[in-house]
Amino acid sequence: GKKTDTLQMAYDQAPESVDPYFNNVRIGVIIAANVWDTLLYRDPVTHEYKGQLARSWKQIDDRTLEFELRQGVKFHNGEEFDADSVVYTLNFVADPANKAVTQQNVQWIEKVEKLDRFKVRVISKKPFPAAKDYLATTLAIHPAKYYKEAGPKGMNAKPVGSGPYKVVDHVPGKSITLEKFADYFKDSPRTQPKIGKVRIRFIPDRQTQMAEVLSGGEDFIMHVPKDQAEKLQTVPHLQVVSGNTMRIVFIQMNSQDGGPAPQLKDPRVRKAIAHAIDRQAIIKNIVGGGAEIINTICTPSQVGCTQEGATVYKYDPALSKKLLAEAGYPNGFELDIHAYRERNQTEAIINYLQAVGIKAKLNFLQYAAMRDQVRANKTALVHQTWGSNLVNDVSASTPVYYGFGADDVTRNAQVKELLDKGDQTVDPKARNEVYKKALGIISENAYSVPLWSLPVYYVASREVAFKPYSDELLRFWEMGWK
Amino acid sequence: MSSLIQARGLHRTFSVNAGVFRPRQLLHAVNGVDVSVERGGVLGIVGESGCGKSTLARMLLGLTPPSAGSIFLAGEDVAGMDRRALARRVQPVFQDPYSSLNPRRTVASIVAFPLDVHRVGTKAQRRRQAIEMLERVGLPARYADLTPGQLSGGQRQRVGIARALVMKPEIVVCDEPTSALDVSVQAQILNLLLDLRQEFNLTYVFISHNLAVVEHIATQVAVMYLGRVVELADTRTLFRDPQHPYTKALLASVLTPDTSLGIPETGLGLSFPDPLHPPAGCPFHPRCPQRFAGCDQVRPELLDTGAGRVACHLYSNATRQ
Amino acid sequence: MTVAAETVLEVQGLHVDIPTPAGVLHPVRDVSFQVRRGETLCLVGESGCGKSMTSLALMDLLPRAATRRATTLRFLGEDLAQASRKRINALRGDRMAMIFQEPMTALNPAYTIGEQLVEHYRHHRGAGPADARTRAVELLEKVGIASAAKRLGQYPHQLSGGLRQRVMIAMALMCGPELLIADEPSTALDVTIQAQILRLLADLQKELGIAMVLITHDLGVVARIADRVAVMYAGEVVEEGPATEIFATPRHPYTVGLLSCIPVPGRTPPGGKLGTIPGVVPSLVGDLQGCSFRDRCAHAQPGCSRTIPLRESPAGQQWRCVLAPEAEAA
Amino acid sequence: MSAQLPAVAVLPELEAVPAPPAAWRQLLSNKALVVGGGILLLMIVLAVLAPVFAPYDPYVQDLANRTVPPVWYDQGAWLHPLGTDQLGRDYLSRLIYGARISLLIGLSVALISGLIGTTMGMLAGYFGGKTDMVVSFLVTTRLSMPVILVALATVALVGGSLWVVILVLGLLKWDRFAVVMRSATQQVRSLEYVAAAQSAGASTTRIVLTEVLPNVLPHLIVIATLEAASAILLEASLSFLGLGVQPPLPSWGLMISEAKAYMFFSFWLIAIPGTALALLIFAINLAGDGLHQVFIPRERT
Amino acid sequence: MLFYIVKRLGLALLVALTVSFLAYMLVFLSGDPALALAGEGARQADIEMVRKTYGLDRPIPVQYADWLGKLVRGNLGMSVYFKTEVGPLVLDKLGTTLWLGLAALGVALVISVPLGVLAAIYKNSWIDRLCLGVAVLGQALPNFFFALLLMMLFSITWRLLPVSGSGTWQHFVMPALALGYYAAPAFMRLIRAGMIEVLGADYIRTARAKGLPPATVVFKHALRNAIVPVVALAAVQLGFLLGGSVVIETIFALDGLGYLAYQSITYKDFPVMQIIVLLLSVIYVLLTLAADVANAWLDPRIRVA
Ligand SMILES: Nc1ncnc2c1ncn2[C@@H]1O[C@H](COP(=O)(O)OP(=O)(O)OP(=O)(O)O)[C@@H](O)[C@H]1O
Ligand SMILES: Nc1ncnc2c1ncn2[C@@H]1O[C@H](COP(=O)(O)OP(=O)(O)OP(=O)(O)O)[C@@H](O)[C@H]1O
Ligand SMILES: [Mg+2]
Ligand SMILES: [Mg+2]
Repeated sequence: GKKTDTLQMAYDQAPESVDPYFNNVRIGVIIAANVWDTLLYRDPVTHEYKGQLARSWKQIDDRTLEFELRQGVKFHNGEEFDADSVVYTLNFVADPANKAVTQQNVQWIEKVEKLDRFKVRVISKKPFPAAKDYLATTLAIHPAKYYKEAGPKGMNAKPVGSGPYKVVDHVPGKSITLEKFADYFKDSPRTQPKIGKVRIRFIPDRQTQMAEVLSGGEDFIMHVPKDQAEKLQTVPHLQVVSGNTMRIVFIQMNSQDGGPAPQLKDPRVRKAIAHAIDRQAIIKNIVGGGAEIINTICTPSQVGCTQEGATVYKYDPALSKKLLAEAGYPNGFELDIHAYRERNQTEAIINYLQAVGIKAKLNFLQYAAMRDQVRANKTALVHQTWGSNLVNDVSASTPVYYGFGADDVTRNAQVKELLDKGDQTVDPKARNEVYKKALGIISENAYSVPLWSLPVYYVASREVAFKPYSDELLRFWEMGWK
Repeated sequence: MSSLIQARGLHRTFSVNAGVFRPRQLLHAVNGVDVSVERGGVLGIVGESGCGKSTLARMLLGLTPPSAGSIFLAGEDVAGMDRRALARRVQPVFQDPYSSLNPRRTVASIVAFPLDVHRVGTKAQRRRQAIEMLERVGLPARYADLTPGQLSGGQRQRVGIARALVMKPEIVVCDEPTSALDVSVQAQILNLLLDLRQEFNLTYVFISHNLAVVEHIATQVAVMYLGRVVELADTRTLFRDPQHPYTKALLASVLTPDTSLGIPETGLGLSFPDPLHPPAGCPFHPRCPQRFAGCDQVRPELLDTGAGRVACHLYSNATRQ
Repeated sequence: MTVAAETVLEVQGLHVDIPTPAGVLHPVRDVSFQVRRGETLCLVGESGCGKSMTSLALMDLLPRAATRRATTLRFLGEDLAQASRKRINALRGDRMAMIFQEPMTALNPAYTIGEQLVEHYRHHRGAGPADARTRAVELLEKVGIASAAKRLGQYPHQLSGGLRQRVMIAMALMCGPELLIADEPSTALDVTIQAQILRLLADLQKELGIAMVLITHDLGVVARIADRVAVMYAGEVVEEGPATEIFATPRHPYTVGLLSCIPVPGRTPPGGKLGTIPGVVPSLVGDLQGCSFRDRCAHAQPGCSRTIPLRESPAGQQWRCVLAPEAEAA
Repeated sequence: MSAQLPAVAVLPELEAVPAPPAAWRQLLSNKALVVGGGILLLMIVLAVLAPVFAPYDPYVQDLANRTVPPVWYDQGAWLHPLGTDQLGRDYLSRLIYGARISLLIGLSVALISGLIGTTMGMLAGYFGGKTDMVVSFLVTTRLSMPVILVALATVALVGGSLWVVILVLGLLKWDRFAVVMRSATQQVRSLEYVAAAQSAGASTTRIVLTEVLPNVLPHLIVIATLEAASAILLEASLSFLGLGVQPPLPSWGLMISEAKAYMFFSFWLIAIPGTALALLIFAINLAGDGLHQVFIPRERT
Repeated sequence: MLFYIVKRLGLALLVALTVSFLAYMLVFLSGDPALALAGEGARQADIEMVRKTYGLDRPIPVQYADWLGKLVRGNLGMSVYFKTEVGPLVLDKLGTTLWLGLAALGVALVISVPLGVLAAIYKNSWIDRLCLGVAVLGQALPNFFFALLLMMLFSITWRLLPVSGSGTWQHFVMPALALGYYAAPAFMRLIRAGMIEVLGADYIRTARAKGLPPATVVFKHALRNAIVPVVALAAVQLGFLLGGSVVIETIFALDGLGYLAYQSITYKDFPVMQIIVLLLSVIYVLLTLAADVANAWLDPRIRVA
């Protein structure tokens, strides 16, 4: 609370490790963003890059970026920031032997070279247009000397970064306490932190979290379901803020050979499914404010993602029924639908499918179990969501489901080729063109049903001044007391 | 007449839990028993609680296999006999008229059960046979469809007897058949047993701790003490002239309804027989009013004294100086 | 009856009622008797005839559901029927004591013999531990237990049945009661031990001159120990009188039948027919008119269903039967 | 005056002992059983005839009419007597259909675990010795494993569905059956009518099935009711933690789980299935208590 | 005595071994544990890496033997999720859960002993029925539902107690109540049944016949004997409470073993899950052993002379 100058926040999941390279969860990303700095900074509104630990940068060739580093930056333990920090950190995590959990964030790095004390080069394995985005979001820089000594384990036990907040207490699985870093470097594109302390507790149960904010035990929670958020809005001492996110929601339809529902191989059936769902109504009643309808399988804000040229399947149950009849299923058919989160939405979708005669049986599983099934070609419909790991580039979303990876259940060679090409094209214009073509083919064939982007509701005490961003990142340094 | 049923050197041990924290112990429930009955005879077995009477009975019935020794039925070793063949010839009557009848069956089906097992006749025939037997033991046909819970103790015991007799066995082993009953009912059951013995030419092994009853019904009596037979004689002899000090004490303890007599002094001490820790030598010596040196050393053999057999150093010349 | 002070216990018209789902059960109906100092009264009868209920009613130990009423219930001249719970509790264990049938279960397995022997003595007499202990040792020796002091520290399960019953007797005698009620004190024991216990009881009763009510179903025991006998049938005392009279000239057909049932060596021929009482005991539920034995009685007659006169012989024998002694004799 | 009655030559007609009240009378005279059994019966009827009683299809959503409160609230209406849930489904209909799921779970789990436990318990109780040792060991092992944890883990790994839950609980909850059946069988086995059957030459199978089983059945029934109740509760707990049966099945546990998000504002959403569940368990336990009192009297008459 | 305890410990070991095997096999229920371990968004390469790292490419018996061997040497493995050693992690949480379990046991006994004694004394009266009602209600009320009700009343409406966490004793009040009330009926029934039996026992009649005050009869003679089986039940129940605290700990975010178990289940943290299951079984077996010893101490019939 304001009185103690401590923002008390509850979150439902504990990070497995505080070291940003060794956890896979949102709260880990949030902590990382507040405790560590990255070389670059991406403005959350304009998406424009600024130097953070780097003062400037230049593209040397297709695969090489060169950074001039800022001087006089100190880590929380007093260690000074220089090229060694960058070189050691990135080379360490990029080495598969060190088993960084977030491999997709680092596996593109071939190596990082030190040119002089404040100059480094980052070399990727292949031309990698999204490199800057990664360097601005997820690739935190550790103090070289400390990291060498303590390793990821020590970093988890006693985290040390250079960001606006430092970790003063960490009880794994229970809570993490951050404190304003008084020596945070003044030239940072980020503002200086205002709130003295941030205490994050891990409470798995949503009701408990809600009870906590209701009883004043906590000041801040997020990911509150729409209905509850709307109710909480009526509580005098609370404020409810909603924001869009990068997470997109869509239905995967297995049209591979040997899938459990061969009906889905017929494009008319897939289109019928797409026409059967009233996205507008579901958004209005269940998903909630801030959600946007999408028509392609990527986050609209992502570089390369476009809705242009995509076939739009409007809600039209009559047409849907007609298509089904044409395909030879005038009385519909039965199939399974798999899901792992946002169960309400799945149930609503099931209800709409039922209305056109498709009986979908829900299999609500843990993510891993569901993915097993997907990869074993045992799923028909899958209610998927994808957050792109915050990477604001289409290479982090569409190819996951259309690039012939394990999660690709459609396997269109043409699409794959286009996506591959896009991933390696450096020229932005040509790149966008290639992606647009790929996305167009996907939507034309109705390989999946794009649904919406997921909004997130934050509930906070009225004393807290804060603003949501679509990357779901909490910028404690920007927050203050009202 | 040769004996119809004969036990030779019967032993039975149990491994018992002496307590949660103690190792198991070996209990010698029956410790080398030789008894026999002739056809038509009644062998009474008496003795204190825990002396092994029921264990002996169960062995005779083939319910508990002997640890050692063997049982002969008309000269044939029972060990080699089929269980069902034995069942046709030897049947039990139990003590507890409550637990000896399956409460979930009707009276008729309880009595017909042995017939069912041996698949005698049709179902209807078996029922008829059962009802005939019930009538014979004094239970009119209208009892046939009642359950044991609706009967009195004496009636239940009649059902038990009917069940034992329905297969027309040769031997009936009665383990305290009247000790749970009131005197008035006991008299009825004893009368019935005696009648039936005549009618079906039965041989009884009759266990009881009531000496008056044994004297009334038995032709021969075996007195047991701590798993052993200490005296064996025909009834008249034993009651007229008991030899063993324990038999004497037992007889002295019988309280006849005679107001002119007081309570007898048995002369037995305070120690009590503990089958887990039987004394050395003669098992009875710690309580024996006539014990002498040597009684706690050597165990007396069961020896013939002319009128009967007795296991006591008072009568064995070998140990008597 | 001579001086009233001699009468320790006087019972007139004792009833016990137990409400059950099937109706009110009357295990004790209109029972009357008295016991004098130094006298042993035996209550005898078949299982379930209400002997135990009678004794429990005397001690006010009836089950919760049961209620007791009596015209007179006088102990040492004091009216127990009117006495408060507290007063009765003060008498129990002190002036009147009781011994139960099962020595195996009548002692609390969780406490030592010593503890159980002294607790009521200390409670009633306010005696100190040392005093109580001395008294306990004295009594254990009196009931024939050797090395008594050592026994005090033992638990009931470490004793044999006979010893436990001796401990029970010692316990009952701790406060030197005027009245001792013994409910089948020897039935659960082996024949040889039964004789020992009965002898001990009889000896102590004579020695201490207490009044004793002994309950048993064994006519042999009754004959040997009783001064007076009350024969119970279906909750009623059907015949009462001096033991010698009852055994010599039983008057009530039930008593007669009972006596004929037991094989008596020398009197009943071995293998011969025993006398029997046909039929079963009537239900104790509901009211009963007339003689409860009439449907098992060989002498039953229409008058049996009316009120039965109480008859008395010159020798002090009382019984309830329509048959007049002379008619019976004819 | 003769000292002896004339010896009765022929046994006269014996007095018929008044027959004890018929079994159903006895059952009806037990208040706990009547109340518990009555509620239970009502629920069973509702469940079996759910299509008749439920005013709506429990699966049909009406996104425009979500979380409508029950009639006794100001905003409620008879259209939906118990209101609607977060997807606009009629709550009364879901509740009625939900009874099916709960009862099905209770019954099936009791059946599966009863079969396993009874077999093990009776074998151990009848044969004793080594069999008993093995069964006792299995029971100890089973008891030492925390049911809910193992069930949670299993369901989390295999994926939840009605049948998975039933199977997992059925395979986990046999311990009490085994324990009780073992001691009941031991007890019956020592009774003399078993010895009588043996003396008649009956085979062990026959004795176990016709002499022992009918007499341990009352225990079995009592345990089965209690275990059914506890299985229903366990399923509710699993569903509560999101690892139970699959939506949109209207299991009461799932309904509570879904409603808990609304508890601070629409309390009735959680209170209704919560109360229904508590009532069901209460009724089963009460009936179980009653059966216990009727079937397993402390003393024999 | 020593012989007996050694025998029991042997049994405990055998049980633990069996449970360890079952707990180990639990992992394979999911099919391929490597897939589960790799987490959301893992690629094939990551999965292969996980498979290698955790030795999941070896035959199952070898894996088990290896795991067991390490276990015996005190190496309980690494948490997949928390990246710390399982031993300290689990032991750290055990204390909280033990306290919760004991507190709940306390609550259960405080509720059940008086109720059980009262119900037994006034058997079949309205008091008995009332006590039974309270008990059956406790059994019928799903404990998570009860917990939420408590939370609503004590934290939201009255703001008396903190909603969640484990810092102070106040944090334990509601969880202990919710857990304890659920456990109380079993005790109450046992105490009631035990007291009814004991009150009907001959030695109670003896005590009453001795003219002892009613309180002495009930508490000294009756309760003392009726309480013996309660000790055994208490041990068993404590074992169950520890295992059953998953739901309650999760609701109240009480940082104990149950909560850790729930987390490890949802995070597919197999090493932690296995150790928790194993630990709880061992505790259970030890508790029952302790109960036996306590029983022997309370019941002179089985006490060693
Ligand atoms: N199945 C068994 N297991 C262990 N011990 C047994 C078993 N059966 C009998 N015993 C023991 O063997 C001894 C003899 O028992 P048995 O039942 O034969 O005595 P009994 O003479 O019939 O006694 P009672 O007069 O009490 O019926 C007793 O000490 C008894 O405890
Ligand atoms: N608590 C009770 N509730 C109902 N009926 C009871 C109760 N106790 C005893 N009875 C009944 O009261 C009657 C008399 O019982 P009581 O115990 O006095 O008989 P008894 O003569 O002592 O028999 P026994 O020789 O078997 O001890 C019996 O019919 C019995 O069933
Ligand atoms: Mg016997
Ligand atoms: Mg009695």
